[in-house]
Amino acid sequence: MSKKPWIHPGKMIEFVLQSLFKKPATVNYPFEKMKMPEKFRGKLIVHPEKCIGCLICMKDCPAKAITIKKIGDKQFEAEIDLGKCVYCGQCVDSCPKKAIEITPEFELAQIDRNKLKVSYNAKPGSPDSAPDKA
Amino acid sequence: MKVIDKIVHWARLKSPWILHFNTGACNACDIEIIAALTPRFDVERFGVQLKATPRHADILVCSGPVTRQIRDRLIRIYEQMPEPKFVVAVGTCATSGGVFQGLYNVLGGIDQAIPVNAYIPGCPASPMAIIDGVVKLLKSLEESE
Amino acid sequence: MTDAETIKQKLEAKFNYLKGSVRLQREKRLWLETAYDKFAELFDFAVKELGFSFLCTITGLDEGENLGYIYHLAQPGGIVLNIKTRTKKNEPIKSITAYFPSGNIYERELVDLLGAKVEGLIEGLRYPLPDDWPRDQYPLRKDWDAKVLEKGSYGEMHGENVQMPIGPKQIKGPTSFSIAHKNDVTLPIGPQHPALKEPESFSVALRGEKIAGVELRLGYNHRGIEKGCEQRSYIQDIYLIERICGICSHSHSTAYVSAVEEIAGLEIPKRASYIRTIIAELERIHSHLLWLGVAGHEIGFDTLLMYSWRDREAIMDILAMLTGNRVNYGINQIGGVRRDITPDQVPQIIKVIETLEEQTKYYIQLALEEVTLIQRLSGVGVLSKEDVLRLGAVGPTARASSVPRDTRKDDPYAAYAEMPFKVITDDHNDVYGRTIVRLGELMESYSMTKHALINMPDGPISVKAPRKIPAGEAVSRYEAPRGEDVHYIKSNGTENPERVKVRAPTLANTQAVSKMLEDRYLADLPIVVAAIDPCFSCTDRSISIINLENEHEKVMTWKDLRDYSVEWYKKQGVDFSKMKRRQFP
Amino acid sequence: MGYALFNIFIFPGFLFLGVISLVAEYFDRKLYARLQNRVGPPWFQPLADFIKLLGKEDVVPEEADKKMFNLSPVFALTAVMTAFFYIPLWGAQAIFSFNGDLIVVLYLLTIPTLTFFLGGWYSRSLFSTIGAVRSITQLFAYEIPLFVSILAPAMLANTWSLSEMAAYYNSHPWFWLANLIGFGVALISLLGKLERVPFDIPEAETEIVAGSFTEYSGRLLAYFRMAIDMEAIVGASLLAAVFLPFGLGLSPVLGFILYLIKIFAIIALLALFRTVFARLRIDQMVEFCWKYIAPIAFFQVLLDLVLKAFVIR
Repeated sequence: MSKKPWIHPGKMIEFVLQSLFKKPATVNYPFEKMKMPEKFRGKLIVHPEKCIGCLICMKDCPAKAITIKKIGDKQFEAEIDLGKCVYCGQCVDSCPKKAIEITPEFELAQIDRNKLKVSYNAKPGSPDSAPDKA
Repeated sequence: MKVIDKIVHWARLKSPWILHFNTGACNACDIEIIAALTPRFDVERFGVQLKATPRHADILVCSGPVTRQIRDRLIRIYEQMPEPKFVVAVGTCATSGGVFQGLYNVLGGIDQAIPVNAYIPGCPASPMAIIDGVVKLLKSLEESE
Repeated sequence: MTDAETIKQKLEAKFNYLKGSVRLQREKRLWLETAYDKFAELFDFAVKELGFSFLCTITGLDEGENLGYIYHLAQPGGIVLNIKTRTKKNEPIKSITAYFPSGNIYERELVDLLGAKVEGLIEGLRYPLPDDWPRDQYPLRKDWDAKVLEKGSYGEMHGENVQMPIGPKQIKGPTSFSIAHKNDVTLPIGPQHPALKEPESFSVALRGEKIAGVELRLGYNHRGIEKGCEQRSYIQDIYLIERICGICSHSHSTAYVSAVEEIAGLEIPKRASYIRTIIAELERIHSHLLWLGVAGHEIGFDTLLMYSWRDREAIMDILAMLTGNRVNYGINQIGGVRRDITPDQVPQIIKVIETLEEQTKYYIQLALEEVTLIQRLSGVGVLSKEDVLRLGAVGPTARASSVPRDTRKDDPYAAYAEMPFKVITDDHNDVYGRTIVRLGELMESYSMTKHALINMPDGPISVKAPRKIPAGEAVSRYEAPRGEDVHYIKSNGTENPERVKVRAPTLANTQAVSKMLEDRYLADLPIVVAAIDPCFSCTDRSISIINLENEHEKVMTWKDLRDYSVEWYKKQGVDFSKMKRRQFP
Repeated sequence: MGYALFNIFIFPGFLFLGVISLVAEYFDRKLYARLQNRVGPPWFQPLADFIKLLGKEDVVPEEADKKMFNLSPVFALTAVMTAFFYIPLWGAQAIFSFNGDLIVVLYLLTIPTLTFFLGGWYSRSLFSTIGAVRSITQLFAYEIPLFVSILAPAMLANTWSLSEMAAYYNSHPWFWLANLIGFGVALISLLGKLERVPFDIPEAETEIVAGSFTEYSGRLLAYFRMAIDMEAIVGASLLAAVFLPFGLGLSPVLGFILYLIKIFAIIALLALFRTVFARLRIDQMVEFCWKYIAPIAFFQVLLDLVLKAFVIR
């Protein structure tokens, strides 16, 4: 840094003009879908039939986003509030039965608040009921 | 006057100027909001411009769980914005307080202080999620005309 | 015999009541306890003779009927001496601002959060609690609970000098009155201001374009995280501590986790500390590129913001691939890391780093040759070497005034002991120097990350950690992109920590901001504030008042301010007293 | 009579000026975005911004002086529009011309800066007061070099009327090359007048929010923004008329196209400056203008005097 380089104004002119001819670095997002890396932590999916009701996930969740309710013997209903969840994946790690799975889906914006509350319940009898989609 | 209203409505949807306000956030969402302006995402394609004063802005983009000290400034900023104004809560903290729920100095979510039109969860909400949220807000305004 | 032991010898030789009670918990960490009446002499000996020239922070503890204070003093060589002392709850303690001027923030915080009484602390605005917080409520006390606040939405607004009662009840007086001087204009900047990415408010007394005085009021970001940590388990705390600041989230979580591992006596595997170092350096790269863009934006050079943030996106993708999230990585857990770096990811990272290396070389060229950039940056925010030592500035702000203070070299953590890197310093002492230091550090981070990726040992990535951490305490220091970050953790054997104290780098640097702003132009305020790369969500505290004519700053209530300005205008011949004021409904 | 009305209102008058300034703003923002390697706004963006602002509620602060607050944008708009008639766009004849219309145009182009000052001062907010004061300090720095550099070609053509100047340079080809130095000075002063980046100190976004426009919103803000866009077109065509008076004899259609190329080249230059430079401080700007730009302008006058005295008998 000691030698004084020749200081001339507008140093960026060549660099800036080059990018006139290059394709802009913009991704045409909403029109072409953009995918996050496959192990990205996005929306959580709960498989209620694997849940044994040990409530470790409720204890470890830093944002109190997941609540497990008992709706029958050995049947549990999991409710995740996507507005409270911080997508840290701690519940995925501490669940002994691997009942919670994390997907890279990140487009969760909603206009009204309670659409963010997603619940997964295993109706008695049906092995894997489709979670009622938000 | 039907045509005039249609044109003004079209113009309102095509040039949503945003004002960014951080109400006590950890500034991850704020950096993602500004990252949405940079070349890779470039929200100027939708006419979005980051404006400096509430007088020029249409959409107030807030992040953060509204600490007690900033609650009044948030209300004052919201009041200073001229009509047809909307509020977008960016990030889990703005939606519900996120990990900071229950702390003594935090009110937990923007909707505790001002009415909110769109919620974008995510910690932080990535620039793509923010664009998706703004687009959903504009689409819902289009239908509700 | 390491020099920590020689210091221990010297201490025990000088003060015989300390015989055997000086604990060397790990190399470079000395713990000792003393009664408060002997504390002053011990503190003076440590600072003057033993050369502990840097005050990391002061931690306050609520120990039942008396208040405990821990003074963390550090040597340039990296040794930290923690002096513990305690007094009765209402017994005052003496301020140490004589030795360390930057200590007044830490002491004002003790006053506000713990109700300590500190003699010799200059009066000033409240910190870090909001203005309308009831005066006698101390949140960090064990017996305090949040029910008190339910009374009104913010508790009763009493108190003899509740200043500037903000909110609808505020009477709207003339906006351009002046506090400091007759012909000054007091300009409120913030908490909503385009230059500040975060809420903090400066009230700047201006004489024409020159800054006469700056009053910095923070606390907008104060969320009460330390109280929150005491109510959550160690596992939940990782995610709370990680979200103190969005840009340096890995710094806080690594410092917290390594302190807990030190208490629990866990030895984390080599590969885990290598992965932590790699993520730390990747975070430094993205943080410095981000700073370069913000600095460009502050001086109106938006092209630099656009290009540096376009390049930064490549690093964000790498981090999202490695850790699962662009920011707030959540890669740390007590006892190691949660995700491994697979061998096929390594070439991708190295390719991205090489392209970034070319781009950063171009930015260094640009910083040396672009005329308007140099004009706006050089000679601005000057901080001499003595000021850095006196005010305790850290990180690139200190290194740009040729003070080689870098925790990665002095007190290596994770795998930095085996990392070949040199500490970049510069002698410009101003914002231009800080730019050069940050760009230099970028180049160092690139080479360090490549080195770490290539010779990363194999093996497990984490060790099983107990849910209940045994009783103990530890101090951990980390070199965040903005400077040295100190965490103090005290555990009591249960699942929740007893005390978590975080001192963020920007807290140390904010003292220097007021020094740098002396008789600068208003146009320089954004770039000087941006030059310390403030992260006020880390800091959510700190207050500093400079009055160049050191006129004693009086604390005025809103009514006094209004009456003062009415008379002042009357002297100017304009009578405002009959002015109709619109009463809020 | 009808033709003059058509001239005033439709073709080279208000409607044309309005449309061309919106197109120029789009061209400027698109080029600025493309230079920063991003896509930039769609073609209708300036029109959408203008209509949206017209449709928004305009808030007048309680402490502001209502009359001045509302009138300043209108003054700015009218001043810029009237200045457009005296400038010969293509061909050597403007709509109106009389001896001395050059001085009238220069002063009409100064009025917008004064209205920024009045608007900012009377909106009583701190930021706009400081912005207003800054725009006046900046006015003194760039106005003198602009006047002097424009008067030099006028002296060479021995007339105070723009149209006669255009006729003179039309009959003496290659004489305008002597004024290229003046063209550089005028371009830099135009940067100051339009408050573009190296000199956008009065509305420095990161220091004083939006300068004198902080309190403006809705219709009034729309007028101010339109006034600045129009000022860009009028300034560019003034510079084109004074410093690049070649190809005036062509047919109206070709002349019109050449005129468009000239002003869009000037707008492109302004956009390039906006991309490449950082914003200067007010003291650096004033120092730069008086230390470098003013002497060069006076040198240009000297050059023209020498040319007039010795070279052209």
